[in-house]
Amino acid sequence: MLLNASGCLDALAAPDVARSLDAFVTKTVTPLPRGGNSPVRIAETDVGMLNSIGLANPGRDRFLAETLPRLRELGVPLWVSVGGFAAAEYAETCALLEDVTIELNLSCPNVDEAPESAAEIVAACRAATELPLYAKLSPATRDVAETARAVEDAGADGLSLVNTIRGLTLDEHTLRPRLGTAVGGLSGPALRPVALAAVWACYRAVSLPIVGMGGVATGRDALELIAAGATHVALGTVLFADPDAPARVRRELAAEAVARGFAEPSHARGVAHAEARSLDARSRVEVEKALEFGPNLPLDPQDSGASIPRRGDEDPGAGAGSIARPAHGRP
Amino acid sequence: MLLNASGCLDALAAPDVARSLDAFVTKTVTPLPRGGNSPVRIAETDVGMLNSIGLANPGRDRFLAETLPRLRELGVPLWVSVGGFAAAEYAETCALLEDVTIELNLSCPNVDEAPESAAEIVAACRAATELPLYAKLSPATRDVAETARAVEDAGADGLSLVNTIRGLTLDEHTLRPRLGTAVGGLSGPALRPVALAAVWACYRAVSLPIVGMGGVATGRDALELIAAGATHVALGTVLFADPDAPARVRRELAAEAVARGFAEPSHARGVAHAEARSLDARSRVEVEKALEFGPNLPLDPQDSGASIPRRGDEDPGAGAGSIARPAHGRP
Amino acid sequence: MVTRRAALSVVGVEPVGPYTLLRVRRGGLEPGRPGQFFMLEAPGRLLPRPMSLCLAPPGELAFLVDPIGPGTRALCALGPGDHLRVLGPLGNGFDLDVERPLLVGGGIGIAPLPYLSQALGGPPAILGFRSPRHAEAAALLPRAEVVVEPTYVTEAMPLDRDVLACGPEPMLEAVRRLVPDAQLAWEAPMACGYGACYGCAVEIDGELRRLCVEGPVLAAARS
Amino acid sequence: MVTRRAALSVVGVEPVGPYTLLRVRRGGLEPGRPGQFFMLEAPGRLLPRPMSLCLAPPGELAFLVDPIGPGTRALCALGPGDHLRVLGPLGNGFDLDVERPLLVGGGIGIAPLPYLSQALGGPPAILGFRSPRHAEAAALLPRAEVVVEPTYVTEAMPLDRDVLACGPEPMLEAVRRLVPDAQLAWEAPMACGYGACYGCAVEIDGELRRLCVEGPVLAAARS
Ligand SMILES: Cc1cc2nc3c(=O)[nH]c(=O)nc-3n(C[C@H](O)[C@H](O)[C@H](O)COP(=O)(O)OP(=O)(O)OC[C@H]3O[C@@H](n4cnc5c(N)ncnc54)[C@H](O)[C@@H]3O)c2cc1C
Ligand SMILES: Cc1cc2nc3c(=O)[nH]c(=O)nc-3n(C[C@H](O)[C@H](O)[C@H](O)COP(=O)(O)OP(=O)(O)OC[C@H]3O[C@@H](n4cnc5c(N)ncnc54)[C@H](O)[C@@H]3O)c2cc1C
Ligand SMILES: Cc1cc2nc3c(=O)[nH]c(=O)nc-3n(C[C@H](O)[C@H](O)[C@H](O)COP(=O)(O)O)c2cc1C
Ligand SMILES: Cc1cc2nc3c(=O)[nH]c(=O)nc-3n(C[C@H](O)[C@H](O)[C@H](O)COP(=O)(O)O)c2cc1C
Ligand code: FES
Ligand code: FES
Repeated sequence: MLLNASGCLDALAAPDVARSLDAFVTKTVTPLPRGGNSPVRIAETDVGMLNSIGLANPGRDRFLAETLPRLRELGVPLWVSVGGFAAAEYAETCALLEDVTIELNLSCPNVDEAPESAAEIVAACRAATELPLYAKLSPATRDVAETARAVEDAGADGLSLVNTIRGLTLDEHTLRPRLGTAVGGLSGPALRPVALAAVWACYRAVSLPIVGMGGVATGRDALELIAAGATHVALGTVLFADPDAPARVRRELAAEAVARGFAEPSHARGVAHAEARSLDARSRVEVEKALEFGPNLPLDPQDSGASIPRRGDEDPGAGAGSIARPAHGRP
Repeated sequence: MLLNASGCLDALAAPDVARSLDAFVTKTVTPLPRGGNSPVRIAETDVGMLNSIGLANPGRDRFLAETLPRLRELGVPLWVSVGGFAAAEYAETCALLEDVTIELNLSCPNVDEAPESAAEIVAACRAATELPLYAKLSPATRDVAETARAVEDAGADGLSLVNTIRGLTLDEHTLRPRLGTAVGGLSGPALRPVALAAVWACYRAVSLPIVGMGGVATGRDALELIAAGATHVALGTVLFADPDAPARVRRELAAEAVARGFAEPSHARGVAHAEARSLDARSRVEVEKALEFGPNLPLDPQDSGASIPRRGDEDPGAGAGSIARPAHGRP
Repeated sequence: MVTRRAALSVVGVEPVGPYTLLRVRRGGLEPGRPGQFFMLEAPGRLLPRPMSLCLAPPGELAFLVDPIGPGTRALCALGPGDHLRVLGPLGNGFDLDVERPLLVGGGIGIAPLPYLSQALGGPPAILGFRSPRHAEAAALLPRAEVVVEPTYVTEAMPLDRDVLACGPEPMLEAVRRLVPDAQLAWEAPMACGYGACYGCAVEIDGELRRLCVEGPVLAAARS
Repeated sequence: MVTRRAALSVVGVEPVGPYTLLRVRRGGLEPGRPGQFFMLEAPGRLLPRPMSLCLAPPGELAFLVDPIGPGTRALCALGPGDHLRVLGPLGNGFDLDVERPLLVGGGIGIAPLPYLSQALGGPPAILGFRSPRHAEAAALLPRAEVVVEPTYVTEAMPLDRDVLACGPEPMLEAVRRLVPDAQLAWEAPMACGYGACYGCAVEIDGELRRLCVEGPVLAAARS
């Protein structure tokens, strides 16, 4: 499935763009309305963009009363991004939702992201709803896979990886921060290797479906996330420069997959983890080394071929829901 | 002071480059010798580079017996980067060192980076040596400033910010990881906004001198780190493409500082934090907002001008040690 | 609303004082209403840049670009035959149902005025510039009165007119104080221009709202 | 060791089969010994790329570049008058003190052989290529014997010679099996080329060591 990243599209302002996706993900909804942070809220850098929107949203009540009914009219499957400042707040919102997929924004810088806390929130929400629950995690933790395991155990149905990481940019002349909040969230190209690493690590750690996002601009970027372990791919920053990105990325993705012998993109899921591989026909030592900074190098390649088993089985739904066309059939 | 980033220069292989710095920082030394990780160990990406060197080093004993004496002959002040896998290992190495500054590599992915742990290591080392102790932290934590406060309380004399963050890159054709370890450390341009944010946050949290590093390629990059709060600047990845970077960055830095009215670069320390500022003469709302994702937006600009006090005083050594020329006088 | 976008080819790139008039083939895009804007791909940059439509020659769209940073400099460096992605027209333009229009522009803020002037049949205009060199851009609005700093437009501006203004923020604030119901075209950094990012929020009627959706032209009383 | 570096200007860029011969002015740099290499700035890329010296015409350094990725493609896209930062010569070249030299090259591995051949007074050479088109590069070593796949150099190679070889890893491994004391020029991804990054480590004498410092030419027995 091809989705938008939360906060990177307003389906009511651009319904055609929303319809070119397999599902529309809302901007994060918090219990109370939020105007968001003071301007300036966005700044481009050489490697990405920074934002400090600050979860601007109409609040839960107005969202349910006004926004959601209008979104339903679009005929696009909906994911609602839920935010809050305590587990109970998340759970309350979840309990009020119907007929949507829920993405829990556990990576809002205002919310404690310790594994216990993320898992507590997921557990509270799990008790409040039977809707599918995706946990959206930050890559800026010591070990995102650990958090992934914790939220899986707490009942999450999937992961969304990754949210932005903290960045700062200064005005060239004044050397003062360009954003009103100084520090903001870094998205776009700089985030792509970080997102790939997080998806890769979580794919090994849990058996949940994964929405991969972070700097995707082309079909090849999307295919790489799938190879690293993503089941679905979300487009964020790229939508600002190119509202046609969903159709383009879908097209490119199909072609890139076929070019590498995959009948459809979903078949490439996890191939970056394949055990027997020759990293590079020209490279000197062909050794399968599985985990980063593992034990000190065994000089005998035989010693280091240990395969790191994945936890659980392949997600049965991995192949379902072709990424090649919107499931709701309104391209 | 202008330094190299640990692991990005071998002073014995390139003494002229080492002499163009104010001090040379060694690659991290661990108790036992390490060959490092299996090849491939480096890969360029569009936004930076990934490495999985894996702390290759001759081990503490050979370092002390063979490497250190040869380094002393260069006549450049030395910083020794110390690594380990337990607080006692770090402390043992510290106890054996003399007449150097110590940088504790607390951000090796093999070492637990929880604030307690980082602080525990610093405390153990503090008990073992009176040499200056810099704590090198990872930006990939929920709150790097919290860790900074913990290591300050444990007796650190300074901070080194930042180490690499985890990233992954795949081979274009095979979709397999290009690095032998799959995931590696991301350095270079992508890290620059992340490093600026970490320096900015730690400058507000502690009163220690800070070595800023991450993606510095020009004098302006260096000046921005200083404006965010760095006392010293270290060059890493840029040295690979340009061994002349120290002299060039020093020259550019002096010019960029003067162009903004600072007699010398060190006078720009912390100016990004100046309270009264107009973010942009053309911007609509001129509000001082200090901390990211602060409380929900107060619509009245008057409400949000609260200044966030820094902890402690300005580092008295901030202005000492001009960054404009190598202190050891051998350019 | 389905906003049109297209890859348009550059027809001309002409200096106008310190600015550059960038003319692109219209492709399938409409010029829209005066005061509306387009998002122009800035070659080599991640985000597009908002530009007011300056002129709508037959089959073309023309933008007046002030090269103040990496994005606008990349736009000014384009050459005939180059292509760039363009999205628009976007936002709300000026309300043309006015009795005694007076156009007021400052610096690069004159960008939307030539097209606006055509739509209104050439009403009087006052333009303020930082320097005589910048004032060369007044050639785009031939019959306008021109003042150069230290004189400000607000010193030369009659107060009994329906003012439609665009310019730097301090100028707009000054105009607003003198003419409370003026129509003012504001700016804010924009990542998307079509309501997707919430990055362009400004205070409108006491709330932070998206300038790209509610503006860029706002009645002075509302903003 | 103080390695020299300089910004050199491009003198010529000529196709040689699928490869490109990039000629730059020598500036203050020495050509070094055959088998040594230089780090060439790859325009627009973060890291420089290692290239063996292919020829040392008077006042020039010439490199044979195979455009296989972004860095090498950027190098092949240079034009006369462009400048690029160059660092070198680096590493250890071939030991020229041999009695009956035979040069063996495969694909782009022929790059260091023309300069080596000159230094050795034009010894016999065997070159293997993937296709007749690639074999056009043999023009750089006029009197060499050329084989094209499915024939391999190892099938045509006399075994009683002092072999100096450069080529893809499988070829070097095969040569090593046949001629245990051959001198082989290896490759590894390199970030710096001057011993700074430890990225180029390969197993040498049972230890991971820097190829840019200990190599790229190693006696087969050592590696
Ligand atoms: C609706 C709208 C219409 C516009 N029409 C035109 C036009 O017709 N011609 C034209 O030349 N420009 C116009 N602009 C401004 C133009 O979009 C910016 O100058 C441009 O985006 C700057 O990009 P840059 O990369 O060149 O510089 P940047 O590096 O993005 O900016 C350089 C400096 O200007 C500041 N800045 C940039 N954009 C803004 C902004 N919008 N508000 C306040 N400060 C800003 C930055 O903070 C920075 O200090 C318009 C803006 C808007 C919102
Ligand atoms: C000492 C030395 C001398 C060399 N001399 C020459 C020369 O004279 N002419 C020439 O064309 N090339 C030479 N090379 C190889 C050349 O440096 C690489 O092809 C180049 O760096 C690739 O950069 P790229 O950005 O084009 O491709 P990349 O994107 O970096 O690489 C494309 C593909 O090739 C693989 N690859 C790249 N470099 C290497 C390597 N060194 N070993 C194994 N796999 C690799 C990558 O993993 C990737 O799959 C030499 C290499 C070394 C180490
Ligand atoms: C302007 C902007 C607003 C965002 N708002 C939200 C949000 O409300 N909730 C959320 O979970 N993520 C939010 N994000 C993060 C994105 O959903 C996504 O995780 C991130 O941008 C990485 O993807 P990208 O690099 O493709 O943009 C926002 C990102 C941007 C750029
Ligand atoms: C090849 C390489 C090796 C490194 N080795 C070490 C190391 O041994 N110890 C350490 O603390 N940091 C190490 N680092 C991290 C750098 O010291 C520095 O923190 C990081 O690269 C960010 O700076 P840069 O973007 O300027 O390279 C290494 C970085 C690179 C690229
Ligand atoms: S510019 Fe993105 S919402 Fe206005
Ligand atoms: S390439 Fe950097 S050490 Fe060899």
